Amino acid sequence: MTASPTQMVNLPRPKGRPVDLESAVIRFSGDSGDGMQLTGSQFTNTAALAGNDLVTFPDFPAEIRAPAGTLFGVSGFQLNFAAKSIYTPGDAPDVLVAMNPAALKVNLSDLKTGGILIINQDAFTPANLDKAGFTSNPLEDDSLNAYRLFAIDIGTQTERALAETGLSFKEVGRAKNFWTLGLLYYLYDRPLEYTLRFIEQKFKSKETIAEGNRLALKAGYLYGDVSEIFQETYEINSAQLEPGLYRNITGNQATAWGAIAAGQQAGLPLFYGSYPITPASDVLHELSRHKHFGVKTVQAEDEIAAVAATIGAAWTGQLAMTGSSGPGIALKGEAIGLAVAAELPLVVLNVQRAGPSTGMPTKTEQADLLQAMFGRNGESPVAIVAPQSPADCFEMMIEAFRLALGYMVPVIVLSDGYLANGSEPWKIPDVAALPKVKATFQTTPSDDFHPFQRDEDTLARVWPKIGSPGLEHRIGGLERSYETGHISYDPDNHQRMTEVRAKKIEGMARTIPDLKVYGSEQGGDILLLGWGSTFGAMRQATQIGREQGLDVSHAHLRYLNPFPRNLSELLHRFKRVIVPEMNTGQLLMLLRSRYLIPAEGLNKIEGKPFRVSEILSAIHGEKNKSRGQPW
Amino acid sequence: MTASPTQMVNLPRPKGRPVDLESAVIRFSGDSGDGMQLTGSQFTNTAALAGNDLVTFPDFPAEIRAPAGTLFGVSGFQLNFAAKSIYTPGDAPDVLVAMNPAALKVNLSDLKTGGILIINQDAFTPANLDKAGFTSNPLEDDSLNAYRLFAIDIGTQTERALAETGLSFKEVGRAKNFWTLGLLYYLYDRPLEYTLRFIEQKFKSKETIAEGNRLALKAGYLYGDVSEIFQETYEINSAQLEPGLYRNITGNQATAWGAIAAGQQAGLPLFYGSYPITPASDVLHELSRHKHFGVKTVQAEDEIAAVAATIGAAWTGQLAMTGSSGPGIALKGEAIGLAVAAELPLVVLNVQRAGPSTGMPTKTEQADLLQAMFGRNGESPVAIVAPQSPADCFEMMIEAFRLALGYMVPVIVLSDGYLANGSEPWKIPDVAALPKVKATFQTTPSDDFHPFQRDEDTLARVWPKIGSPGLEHRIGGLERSYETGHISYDPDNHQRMTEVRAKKIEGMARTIPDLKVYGSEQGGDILLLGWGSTFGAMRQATQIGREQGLDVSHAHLRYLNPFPRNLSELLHRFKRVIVPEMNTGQLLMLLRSRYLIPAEGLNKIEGKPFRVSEILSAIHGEKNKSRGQPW
Amino acid sequence: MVAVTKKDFQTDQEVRWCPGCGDYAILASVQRVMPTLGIPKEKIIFISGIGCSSRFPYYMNTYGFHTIHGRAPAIATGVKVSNPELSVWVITGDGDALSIGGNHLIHALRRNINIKILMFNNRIYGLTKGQYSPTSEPGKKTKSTPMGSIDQPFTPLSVALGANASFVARSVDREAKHLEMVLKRAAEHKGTAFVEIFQNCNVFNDGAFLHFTTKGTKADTQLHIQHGKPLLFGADKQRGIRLGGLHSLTPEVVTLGENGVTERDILVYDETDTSGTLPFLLSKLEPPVAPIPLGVFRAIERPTYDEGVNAQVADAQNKSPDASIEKLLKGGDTWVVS
Amino acid sequence: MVAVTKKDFQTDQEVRWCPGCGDYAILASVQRVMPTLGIPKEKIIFISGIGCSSRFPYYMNTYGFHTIHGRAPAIATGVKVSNPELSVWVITGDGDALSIGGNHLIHALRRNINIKILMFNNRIYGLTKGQYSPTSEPGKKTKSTPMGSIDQPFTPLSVALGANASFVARSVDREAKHLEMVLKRAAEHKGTAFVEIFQNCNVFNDGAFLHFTTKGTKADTQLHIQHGKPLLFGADKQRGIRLGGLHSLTPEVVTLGENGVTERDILVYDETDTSGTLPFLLSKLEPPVAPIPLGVFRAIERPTYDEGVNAQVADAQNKSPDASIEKLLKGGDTWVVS
Ligand SMILES: Cc1ncc(C[n+]2csc(CCOP(=O)(O)OP(=O)(O)O)c2C)c(N)n1
Ligand SMILES: Cc1ncc(C[n+]2csc(CCOP(=O)(O)OP(=O)(O)O)c2C)c(N)n1
Ligand code: SF4
Ligand code: SF4
Ligand SMILES: [Mg+2]
Ligand SMILES: [Mg+2]
Repeated sequence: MTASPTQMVNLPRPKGRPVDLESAVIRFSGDSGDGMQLTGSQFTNTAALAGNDLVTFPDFPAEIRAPAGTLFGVSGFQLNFAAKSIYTPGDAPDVLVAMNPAALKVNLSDLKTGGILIINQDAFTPANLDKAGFTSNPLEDDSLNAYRLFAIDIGTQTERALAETGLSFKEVGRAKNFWTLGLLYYLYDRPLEYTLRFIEQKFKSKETIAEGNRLALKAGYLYGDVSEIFQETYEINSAQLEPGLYRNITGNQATAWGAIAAGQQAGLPLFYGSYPITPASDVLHELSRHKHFGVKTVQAEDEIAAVAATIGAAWTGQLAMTGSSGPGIALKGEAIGLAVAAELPLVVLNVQRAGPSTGMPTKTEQADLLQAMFGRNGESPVAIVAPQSPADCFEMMIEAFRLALGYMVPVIVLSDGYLANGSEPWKIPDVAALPKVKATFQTTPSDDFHPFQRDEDTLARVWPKIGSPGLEHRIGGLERSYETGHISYDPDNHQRMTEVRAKKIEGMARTIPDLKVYGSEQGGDILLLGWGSTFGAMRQATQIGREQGLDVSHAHLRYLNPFPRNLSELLHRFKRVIVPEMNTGQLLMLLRSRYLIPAEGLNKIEGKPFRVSEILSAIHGEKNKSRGQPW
Repeated sequence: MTASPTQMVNLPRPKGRPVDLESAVIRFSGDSGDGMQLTGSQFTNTAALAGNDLVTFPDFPAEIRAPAGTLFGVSGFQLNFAAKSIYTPGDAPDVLVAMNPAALKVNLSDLKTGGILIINQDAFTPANLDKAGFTSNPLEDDSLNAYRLFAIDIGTQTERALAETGLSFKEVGRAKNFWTLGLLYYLYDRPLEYTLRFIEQKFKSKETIAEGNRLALKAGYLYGDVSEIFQETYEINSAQLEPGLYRNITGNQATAWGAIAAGQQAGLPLFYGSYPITPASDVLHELSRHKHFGVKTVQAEDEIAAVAATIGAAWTGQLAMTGSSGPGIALKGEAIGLAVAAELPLVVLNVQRAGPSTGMPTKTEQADLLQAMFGRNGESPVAIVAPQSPADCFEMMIEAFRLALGYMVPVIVLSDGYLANGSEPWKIPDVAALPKVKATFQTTPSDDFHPFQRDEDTLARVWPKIGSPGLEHRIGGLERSYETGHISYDPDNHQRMTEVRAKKIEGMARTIPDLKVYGSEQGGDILLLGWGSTFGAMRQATQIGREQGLDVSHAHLRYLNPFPRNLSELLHRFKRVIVPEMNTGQLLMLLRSRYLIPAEGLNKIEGKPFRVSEILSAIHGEKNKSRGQPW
Repeated sequence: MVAVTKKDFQTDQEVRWCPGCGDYAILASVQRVMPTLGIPKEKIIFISGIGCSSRFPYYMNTYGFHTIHGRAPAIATGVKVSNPELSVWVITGDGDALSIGGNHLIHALRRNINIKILMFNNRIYGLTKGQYSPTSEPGKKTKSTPMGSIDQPFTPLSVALGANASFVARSVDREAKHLEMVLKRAAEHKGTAFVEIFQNCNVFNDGAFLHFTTKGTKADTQLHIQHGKPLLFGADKQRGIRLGGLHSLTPEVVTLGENGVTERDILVYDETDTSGTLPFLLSKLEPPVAPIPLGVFRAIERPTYDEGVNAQVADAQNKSPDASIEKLLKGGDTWVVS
Repeated sequence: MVAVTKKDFQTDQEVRWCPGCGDYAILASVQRVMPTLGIPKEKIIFISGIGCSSRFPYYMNTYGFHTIHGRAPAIATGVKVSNPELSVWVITGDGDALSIGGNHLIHALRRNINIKILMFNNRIYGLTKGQYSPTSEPGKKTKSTPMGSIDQPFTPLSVALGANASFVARSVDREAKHLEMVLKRAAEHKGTAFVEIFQNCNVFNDGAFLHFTTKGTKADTQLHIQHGKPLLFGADKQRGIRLGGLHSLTPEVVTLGENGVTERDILVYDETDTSGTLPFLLSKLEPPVAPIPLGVFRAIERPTYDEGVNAQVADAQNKSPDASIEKLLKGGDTWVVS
């Protein structure tokens, strides 16, 4: 039943009226070689173009290409798309696609009871079943009874569809993912255009492969139509998003673009010094593609060299940024201290991953907050901000640079693996309305010039433009005299300088927005207070909780040092404060210490984001499997 | 008036009855080249041999040998010796020796009003006065009226005494410090024997220099007698110390010896990997002199290599220790995380100095507590202990190793520059009664062996002896399965392992002593709670406060993670808890967060220890110049 | 009880390299060489950093430590100094050894600590999915260098010789026999042995070494160094390397029989050359100008660090056989309070 | 406005080295050379790590940054890449450069970033009061090595050549004229210049270089390298260095006129030798076997890192002159919600 593409320009719409749904969660899973990340992002973009709100969660193995069929080689991509505002990739999939037994094994427990389970039965060979640790074939015993099982010979179907393309066996095998994608497009009544365009561009120089993929996609779609295996198909209308121009964006992409935008706003060249590390490397990759913005990227010999080069750039007046993940940030600690002492504007990006030590590099966590606060010798305060969603990385990067330049301090940005790789639709901001990022250089000599002269208001030291005649000066990591900028071991001066360094950070609070409450602004029973990538699950849980009649509210800190000025007052409006974190209680510790309130932790260290249900059950007062220590 | 040494074996005792004093504080100060550290330690040892209690505080410049006469080249040594128990080097000297104008300039403000000021007037040349920033000669204006001034031509006197020795001008100049020491021996009625013996040994091969120094010492002593410049001389009886054999010991020496003792107790070879850094280098120097105990020291290429080599040693069953100061500890953070993940027994010494960054390397501070707690990526708990006096370093090092080996975790020891270089008399402990340090190796295979098997009680993992047949295994920094010891990315397992790592530390609390209160054990108005080198000033202030009728008590934490089990209960017995720290409130933060009590900080970051008076005035409720932030 | 077969050195861990990765061949060679060394397997230690190559210890049924990025030589130093009787092997990659770990590498070589360092050079960062490494050829387009890299790469062997390495050798993943010869020589050497092994990363840098590993042409593109033998290569050993003259240390590739060249003109190799100049010269040769030299470049004797440390300790212990804490604490100035 | 005298380069900071320290002489030489370079002093940057030597920037009336231990070459890399128009000088010690900072040093040399690295080699850690350094002679007794050090030291120039440094030179604190010549050559070089300067630490390692700096004997113990000239030394230039033969790269010290040796036998120096073998050979010479070579060992041209980075940026900007955030954000797949 292969059909030529020309014949197939117009495909049939699903029969009968598709069932209208508010949202759906699909998880594609398969071997690393099965192309599930591609399948997921194709579905994502198609949904985005249809105006759905959506959140994605890619989850790949640590191995580059683990041996086929193994449990640790399973790669997954979950996608939640909806006709309403949503905030998480969904707790449990409505549809699970499992391309082999290992994928089934790893993912089945997450599938909703009664959920749709699409399986590539060709891969359920004895060898594969064995590798996945099955003692009997689940397609043949009763173990999948709780689900709506669709065991399809996807491999064979694809082969048949591509029989006349002349593609090799291996190449045909690779097209299975497009076949599956086609089937899901049918199930959710989606147009194929976006993916057809993608195939055309991607395989520009390999026309037979392009043709094969096109055929597979369409064959999968038609299989849905012809085989009539699905009793119903689904439709998910476009969401009521704010009007505007939208795009889909991942956290790492938004981070890179935010930095580029900050450079443009400040009129300064962006310098990025980094050493590759999962999950931060993509920021380096993305920035290195934007040299036309004057961006300079240096892939250094290690993380210390990366931050050191960046400090050199900062001193000489560049927009300076370094980035890594937790282990690399640990290595940068001593040098960040130098930037604190020398009072240099430096943005340090930490795309957090699960630790300690090498930990679980591809898994997410937010356990580096206290490292950011205290991971250096001496009293060494820095500012800390944390984006709360993939797109928010854009804005928070600009904020980070605004603070760094405005106060001449290092600013640490805490992203994480979940934000970094996850994506969401983003309403493209009005470029003209982007916040200003201002660099104030001193370029001409003054009588009393010294390099630690300060702005009275911000306490920021001057930023002499290196190379300007008459401003020659020497700085460094030894303590400086407040008065002269020379090295000083004077006791009172050290006290004073320590206070100045702290006050600069505290003073920023005047320029950051007050914290807003979603829910009962005037106060109430429960405040959920969080930071970083837990935003989505917390917001969703709060919405549901309120719908259920609970007096629960949500506030999310994007500024962690300093805190917004209204935080103390706000906390005291609520009877209980619950702090969900993917760590053992790090923000919790700061809050309790600072405000002496009996805030409670809701803590999870599983290398994966909170489910909405986990937060909901905490709101309902159910005992959680893990409760945070105060610290 | 030179006299031959044979003539002078018996020197006259001071005329008249010396005035009996309870204690005295002397500060020797001069140029780096003036030998003030030597003078101070000679007086110290002589006082120690006489049975005085004493505390010393050497304070040297950052420069190796700063140019003569400059302010930053001034070197000081303060010594408090007493007929009673004392805990600090004294707030303000009773006697200040200033060998040149710079020394006077730097130190005068500390001298008690009415105090004795001994000045080497030969050094008060226009050039030197100028270098020290004097616009007029203080010996000639009225600026020293508030003190009992003894301006002596020490240089000339020494020259005269040594005229016939044949020593060069330079050599004669160097003997000035012995002359001055002799004068002070006269003033405090001390025998010369100890120093004469020292000279004999030290200058064994340089007899003319030995002779010169002997002559200078005696000449200074006789000058006191003959010139009759002092209206009275002083006597300080021996203190009521616990009976026993005593020696004088510095913190760094006690640290090294404690580690050696731990090795002997455990029957394991000690391995010390380090990279030189002020003020920790002396531990490396001291340990490298004790190879006959099987101690191996490796001066590595940097701090990361030092901790890495030490981790290698720990893995293979050595008593493993690495040491540095704050900036070096920052560099070690990532590797310490590996020891946390691989669950290896590792002692990490941090001899803290003033930061941030290079800061003030020769000045003391205790601002690395939170770095010790949190200075790594991920949830990465370690144990932390802190000695409270120079001699206490001995005991706390043994404790550190006991905990490391008993629980298979890294233990950080927080010393500081003040402890490291300061000294006190130490009652030599009964070696037979030293605490046990036990290494439990697995050396033979068991059926279910894997490297992350645990002791049920302590949760310590096994310590397989590398090289044993049948125990071959692989470990590393990736997350491990609790059940099998293999790499695991399982969410629940990560949660469990995170908890296990925390519980090991918490569990230690069962084996550490309860915190004791000095003062009102049942509770009362004020508890002073501290840690580390603030012990002396806090204890003295508490004593005085109680004598003044205040209900003030003192407790001192030698275990910072975990805290002693009775801490919570104990804190709640007091109306106010004041936490003096040489930082901006680091212990304070941990206490407030953990126990939600409104503990108050008393914070000082001046690169030098608290004065007793500063703590006293805080007890009296006076407003302090610096009050800690909660954090 | 000496393990005697390759099998004894295999673990039950599933190997997690990409299918086709050159690491498999190296693993097989190492597993074949180990039983021939006469060292019980419990006395063999594999220590690695981070990278694809650094997963190696999991697949060796010996003691193994998969540490952190770049620090394996330093960790191995602690292991060897503490346990001179163990046979300590470091497994590292071009990024692990020469980028983040460069300093530990050169210091291990300088100190001549008796460990064996096998560096798998695939000229790319494998584990982090394909950024250029310090051995990538200039102009390399990778994810982090979309316009091509601008760094000049290291020649790893030159770096090692600059650090005065006492043993320096090179082989290729695909040349099992040659590789095993080199591994044995490394094992026999007393001191730090540095072995560069060209390793194909078929995912991110496929074919990087094809220009001198291809069956048909490799005789002309590989120069097999043999101690005491002239530096000849080519299918019929008709080509060779000679010095440019008494005033030039520039080597020339010549053909026997052409322009009067005879075998007597060809440089005779001496792996024990003390100054290290000869191996340094050879380390600079590479295609297309010259064949790629493979084999043992240098093998000299000099004191090892671990022996030195342990000798001093033994010496001190001999001199103070009665060391005791009691004596330590009571030494020097003491006084009695009664 | 070019500063023209030594005085223009002096600061009002009191110099904090020990009286008699060799650092003073080097400072004076640098201050004398600077005005001759024709570079305005505000375009000159001194960056140092930590150590006695690293206090240097405080005494130069230029821009200066006294950073952290070992990281100066990396910080300088950021400075130079961002500001190709600045003249960037790194001041470092043997510990700062070769111990903690070894990796940054070799990577700077490999990349050939256009900075000048002056390493003051006193073969000791000065600032931390006298521990042995990676250049201390074996057996050195110091506070941390009371029984003598057991490490084999680095030869700094060999390390630099191993990293393929494009400019390598050596001079001595006491030889002001020679030192100034070398500094000028370093300034003129395009690429990383590595200059080792022997510096006497009269407090912790006094006289370390006396065996070849003593007035009476130094003609016989110093070999002044000159490009294009034979390697001759001695008061009357009667001694020289020749190659051991066509099969040996071992150098020999010979005397003209003895055993039929004539000037024609003497190696003629070529600082542009591309393979680096000749300077490598020379870097291994030292007393008492041979004189200590001083001067410019190597000076070759190869692309610099800073040029490369900036050329790519310029190139990209030329190709996309209309880059804008607007375009960036709106590029790729977008959709309108209305
Ligand atoms: C401190 C730190 N920085 C960065 C990383 C990320 N990282 C892991 S392996 C690697 C490079 C691997 O390259 P190579 O050593 O050549 O090994 P290969 O994978 O090619 O075998 C990097 C950058 C890390 N794990 N830790
Ligand atoms: C991270 C860190 N580790 C260690 C030190 C201590 N330290 C300062 S200078 C120095 C070595 C100095 O030796 P060198 O570079 O030879 O300089 P010199 O003083 O001899 O000129 C050391 C170990 C430090 N400041 N920072
Ligand atoms: S990425 Fe390359 S080096 Fe790593 S396992 Fe795959 S093929 Fe081997
Ligand atoms: S210690 Fe040595 S190197 Fe440092 S200033 Fe003094 S003499 Fe110079
Ligand atoms: Mg590699
Ligand atoms: Mg030095």
